[in-house]
Amino acid sequence: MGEIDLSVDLGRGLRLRSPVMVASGTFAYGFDAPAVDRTGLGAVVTKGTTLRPRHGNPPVRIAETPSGMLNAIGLQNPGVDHVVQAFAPVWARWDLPVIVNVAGDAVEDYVAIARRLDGVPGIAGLELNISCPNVEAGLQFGVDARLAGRLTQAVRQATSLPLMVKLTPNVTDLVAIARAIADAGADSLSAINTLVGMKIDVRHRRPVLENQVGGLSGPAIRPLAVRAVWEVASAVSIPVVGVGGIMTTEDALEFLLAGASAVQVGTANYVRPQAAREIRDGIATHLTEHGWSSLAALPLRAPAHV
Amino acid sequence: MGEIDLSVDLGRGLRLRSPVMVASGTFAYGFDAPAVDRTGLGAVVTKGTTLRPRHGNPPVRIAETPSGMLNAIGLQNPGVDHVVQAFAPVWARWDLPVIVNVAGDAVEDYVAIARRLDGVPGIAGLELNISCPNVEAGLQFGVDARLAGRLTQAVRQATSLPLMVKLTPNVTDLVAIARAIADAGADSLSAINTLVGMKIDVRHRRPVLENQVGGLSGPAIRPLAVRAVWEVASAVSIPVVGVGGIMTTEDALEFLLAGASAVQVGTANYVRPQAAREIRDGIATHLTEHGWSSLAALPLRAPAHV
Amino acid sequence: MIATLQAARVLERSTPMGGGVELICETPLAADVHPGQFFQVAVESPGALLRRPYSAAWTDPTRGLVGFVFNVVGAGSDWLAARNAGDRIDLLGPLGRGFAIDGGRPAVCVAGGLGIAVFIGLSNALTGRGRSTTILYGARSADQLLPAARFPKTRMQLATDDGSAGHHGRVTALLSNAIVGDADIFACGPTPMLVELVRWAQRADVRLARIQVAHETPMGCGVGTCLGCALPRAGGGYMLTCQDGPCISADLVEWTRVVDAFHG
Amino acid sequence: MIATLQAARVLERSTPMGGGVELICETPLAADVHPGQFFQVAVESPGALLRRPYSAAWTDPTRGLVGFVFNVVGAGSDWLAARNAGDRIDLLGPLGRGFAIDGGRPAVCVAGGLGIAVFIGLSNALTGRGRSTTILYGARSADQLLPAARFPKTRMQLATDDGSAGHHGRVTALLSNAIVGDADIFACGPTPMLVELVRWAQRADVRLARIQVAHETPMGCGVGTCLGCALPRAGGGYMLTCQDGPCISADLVEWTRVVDAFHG
Ligand SMILES: Cc1cc2nc3c(=O)[nH]c(=O)nc-3n(C[C@H](O)[C@H](O)[C@H](O)COP(=O)(O)OP(=O)(O)OC[C@H]3O[C@@H](n4cnc5c(N)ncnc54)[C@H](O)[C@@H]3O)c2cc1C
Ligand SMILES: Cc1cc2nc3c(=O)[nH]c(=O)nc-3n(C[C@H](O)[C@H](O)[C@H](O)COP(=O)(O)OP(=O)(O)OC[C@H]3O[C@@H](n4cnc5c(N)ncnc54)[C@H](O)[C@@H]3O)c2cc1C
Ligand SMILES: Cc1cc2nc3c(=O)[nH]c(=O)nc-3n(C[C@H](O)[C@H](O)[C@H](O)COP(=O)(O)O)c2cc1C
Ligand SMILES: Cc1cc2nc3c(=O)[nH]c(=O)nc-3n(C[C@H](O)[C@H](O)[C@H](O)COP(=O)(O)O)c2cc1C
Ligand code: FES
Ligand code: FES
Repeated sequence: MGEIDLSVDLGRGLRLRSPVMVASGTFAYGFDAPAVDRTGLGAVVTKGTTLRPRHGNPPVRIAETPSGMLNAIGLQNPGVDHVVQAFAPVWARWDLPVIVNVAGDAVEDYVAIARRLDGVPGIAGLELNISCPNVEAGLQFGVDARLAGRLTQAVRQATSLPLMVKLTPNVTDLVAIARAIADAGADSLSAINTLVGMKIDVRHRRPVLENQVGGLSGPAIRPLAVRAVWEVASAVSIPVVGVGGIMTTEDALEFLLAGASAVQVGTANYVRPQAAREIRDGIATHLTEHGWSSLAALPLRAPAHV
Repeated sequence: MGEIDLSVDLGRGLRLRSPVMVASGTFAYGFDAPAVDRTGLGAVVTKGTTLRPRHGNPPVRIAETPSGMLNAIGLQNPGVDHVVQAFAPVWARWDLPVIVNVAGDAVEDYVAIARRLDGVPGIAGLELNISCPNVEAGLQFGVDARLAGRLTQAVRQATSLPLMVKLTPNVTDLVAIARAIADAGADSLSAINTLVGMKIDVRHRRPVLENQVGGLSGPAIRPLAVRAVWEVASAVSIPVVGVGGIMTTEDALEFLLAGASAVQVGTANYVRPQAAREIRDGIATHLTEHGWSSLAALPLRAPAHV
Repeated sequence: MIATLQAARVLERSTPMGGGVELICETPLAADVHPGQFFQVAVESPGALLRRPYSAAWTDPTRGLVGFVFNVVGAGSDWLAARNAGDRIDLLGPLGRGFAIDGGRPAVCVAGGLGIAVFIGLSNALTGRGRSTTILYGARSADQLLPAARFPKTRMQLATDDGSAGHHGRVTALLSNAIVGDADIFACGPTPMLVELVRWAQRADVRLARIQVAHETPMGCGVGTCLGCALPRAGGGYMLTCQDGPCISADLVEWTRVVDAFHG
Repeated sequence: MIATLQAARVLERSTPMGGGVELICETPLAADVHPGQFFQVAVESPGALLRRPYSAAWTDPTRGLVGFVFNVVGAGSDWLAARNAGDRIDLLGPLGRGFAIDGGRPAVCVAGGLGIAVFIGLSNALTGRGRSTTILYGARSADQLLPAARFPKTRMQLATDDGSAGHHGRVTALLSNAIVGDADIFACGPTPMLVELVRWAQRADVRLARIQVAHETPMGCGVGTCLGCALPRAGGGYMLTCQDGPCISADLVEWTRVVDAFHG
């Protein structure tokens, strides 16, 4: 049989060689990657980036929970100017798309960042983090269909870059929000961000995280993420990127079967730095074993966007 | 030091000897309990009971996920008449409160069940399951503050039994819903029910559950449940019962520290049939070791209802 | 139910056939087991939360032994297969209903794959009662067959998918020749095998009430509290595999609604 | 960073002191380790998802050995403590910055509890460079002390919480007498001990730039990608323990904002 085609089209010219990206916040800005072969990745999604630099939350910032972890990093990042000046020129020399994850407290923040990143060589696309549960205001866009749509539209007008919007699962009606974002002109959706959780240190009688609550990621949330993708992918006509608890090839395939066009690997990077590459190879093997030549054979239901 | 007082007052005369109950759907109607010493329990909460008998969903009904399990039982139960006629008379002879978990598709269902159970010897209280994610209509009350309040009020008027209302975490604003339910006259709240999740059998290319989606329980959801209790307990002035992923004494203490007045043990019963009793004993030991004589010493924040 | 919770000590671990592991455990619970009953075995693997159901393949009540025979298909069985002599495992049981073994008619046992496990004990009980016993036994290949020596006093007919032993094909192809007269039929194996057996019986005009099947499905609790192990009941609704089964008369089941819970 | 991912073979497991386990591992990574650096060790316990950070207590680059010394505090260390000779463990490293060990001034090492681990390698490196080396070492009780024989050519002063060896009290009580002149100070132990050391230095007018501490905090990645291991930076913001540390000059840290990440 012929070559396996693992490429994925996420719209507006964002074409990935592999369906396996590394998720925002789990690969920094792509530079600190010991033991990783970056060339195996579909894309790097960067840490959430804000208009001005942010120090982030005081420690303790992370805690382990059953099959998961909580984080309350608080969007520590060097700000968009540093990204443009120091990082983008390096990315421009990589043979790998870099998608900048964008966060803000107000529509104007997002718009300003999108403008600043528009047309900058080395930046392949934006992922809007409208769901970061750690910064008080971060929740507001992601949980309200109208607001999410308005934000998407404003950013859409500010940039010609491919625009992925990341859904938060901390909502009653994910599908309504997904539809509003798709209608407002997003090129793709990613689902899901972390769920808000809490851990208490019984011995010392206090929340483990200084921020009290944090975002839950890891295998624990995978069933919730798969269900989110399953429902969203059949409701919108743009590609959906699955993220949440992917540790192995089989996990990634669950998402692709559920209707995801691609996946992001997050927490797994901490455990196995080569996870994303291994999963990419595993997907290729799976396709070969079934005699399929592309990812199109995978979904259980016909995707809404075909 | 004196005797440890593990008793808990859940309002309207519902006083438990121990703060550890068994959760709905994980102990059937209290009868099938090999290897269990029922006398160690604070209360038995029964399987969700509907007006008419229900067959439940076709198999496969359960699946394991990382540190959790999905279920889509579909409220299989013998109906309220059978409960009153066959079960209640036996419960009346037990030295242990039995709380009937009530489910329905419409306000009238809940009201009719509440009326039917009112004053029946052997029934110590009701827990309203307004959050069962498996029956299509089951979601509607639990995710809308106004509807949840209306339902609570209607049931409140139909019965003089102690009324616990069980929150679903599948919502954007849990606190608003909790407040509405408390304002409508509930005596206590339990949090949380399962989260909607999905698992796909990659090899056989189909959802594992015949119902496609199911409710996620077990340790995986504990951080979400602890956070729910933490937020709700400080917002309402009625007792909150913590449930979600409690396997050990330490897990239960997390909830009591977060502000829960009592806890329910669910999935753990399947793994260690004596879990609830062991946890009760563990809490007693914890209090003794700290020189405390009652549960009142535990919460990290003063409860809203004191 | 007299089921209890007990730590059992592993006395011996062996691999009686290709792809099969046998654990012999010491436990006083052995005395209470009826052939076809099962235990909920606690596993401490990262990948497993719930207990796993395993039939008591055989028991030796006087020495207080229970044998389990199983294959590795996932995290739970992988963990169990790594137990060695001296290790302790935590058993809840015996649970459910075993096979009804009284009566004097000839017995024909139909075993597919690891389903053979339960017939070690059952065939013993049947022949011990003086019942003429035939075992029809199918597996992938000859090396995956549990040796016939484990089934003294029984007649055995084999089938393998690759033809390396006995009939080349499915075990159900042996039914027509082996089942004559009014034999009682006992079956344990993958759900598709059970379904095929039932279809054959319907075609061959063999009353389903003469067939007892051991039904396998994922189990939450094993004790009737989770309602996770539903088995469609003839006439509507569901039975619980862990209480009404796992060994159940085939006429009580609505076979058209039976799904292969393991998607095998 | 030259850190890589490698399966290391456990050569030996021992318990060099009460409550302490030592694993000696064979790995070519040994040659790249600087004293004070750490590895992210993968654990396969049901209770652990993330890797766990462990300092290389010592290395033998010629034989390709790395020693880890640790105690059991939770699921990860429990799993690690159950490894035996012949088992494989998966190491990512060496990671972070070790101690700056050049210079000729006398060295005083301050160790609390398992913090002693890192001084096996460090004291060797210091004395190997001809530096006069004193170790102040505190533990709960005499039986929990790593034997002094592990620290040849060093002077050792002990303190125990119960007075069963050396000074009865905290190791920080030994500071005033032991640190004279312009010694370089190296510290590893619980965060409260580090904080006490810094307070003492401020009182005693010892420049913080003369103190290097090994900072411990829960780690997500160990490689700078999760930003989970924040350490307050003097002047504002945060450093990353896994990149800017774990061994770090005390004057770079804003100690008033340092929390005991383990709530010890
Ligand atoms: C009453 C009863 C008695 C049983 N007795 C035995 C026995 O004596 N010996 C024995 O080997 N097994 C027996 N089983 C099956 C056994 O319980 C499962 O194989 C076991 O639970 C698998 O656990 P796991 O964690 O290893 O695999 P999981 O991780 O739970 O499953 C791994 C994969 O294997 C598949 N799978 C699991 N079980 C089966 C199965 N039975 N058939 C086909 N595919 C399966 C799953 O769908 C999944 O794809 C019995 C089951 C029941 C209900
Ligand atoms: C750079 C670095 C190097 C380290 N080197 C060593 C070493 O050489 N030897 C060694 O024994 N440990 C060392 N540690 C600490 C070690 O990483 C932790 O003890 C380990 O991660 C605990 O994992 P666990 O799963 O066993 O416990 P967890 O389940 O993660 O924690 C169990 C309990 O122990 C507490 N705890 C965990 N770690 C510590 C700690 N360090 N101090 C106090 N309480 C703690 C937790 O708060 C929790 O209450 C080092 C840590 C860092 C950051
Ligand atoms: C430490 C950490 C930091 C994260 N930071 C961000 C972020 O800045 N922006 C964002 O959109 N998502 C962030 N995420 C969420 C992940 O991108 C991902 O959506 C989530 O972790 C679920 O995937 P996983 O289970 O594979 O980790 C972060 C996750 C972790 C664990
Ligand atoms: C198999 C199963 C059936 C359940 N049935 C019900 C039910 O009928 N009514 C209800 O309110 N909750 C039901 N629940 C939810 C539990 O009562 C509990 O809220 C949930 O499982 C979280 O707790 P746990 O993690 O301790 O199991 C069920 C849970 C399981 C696992
Ligand atoms: S396995 Fe739980 S009811 Fe049968
Ligand atoms: S541990 Fe992840 S950045 Fe330091």
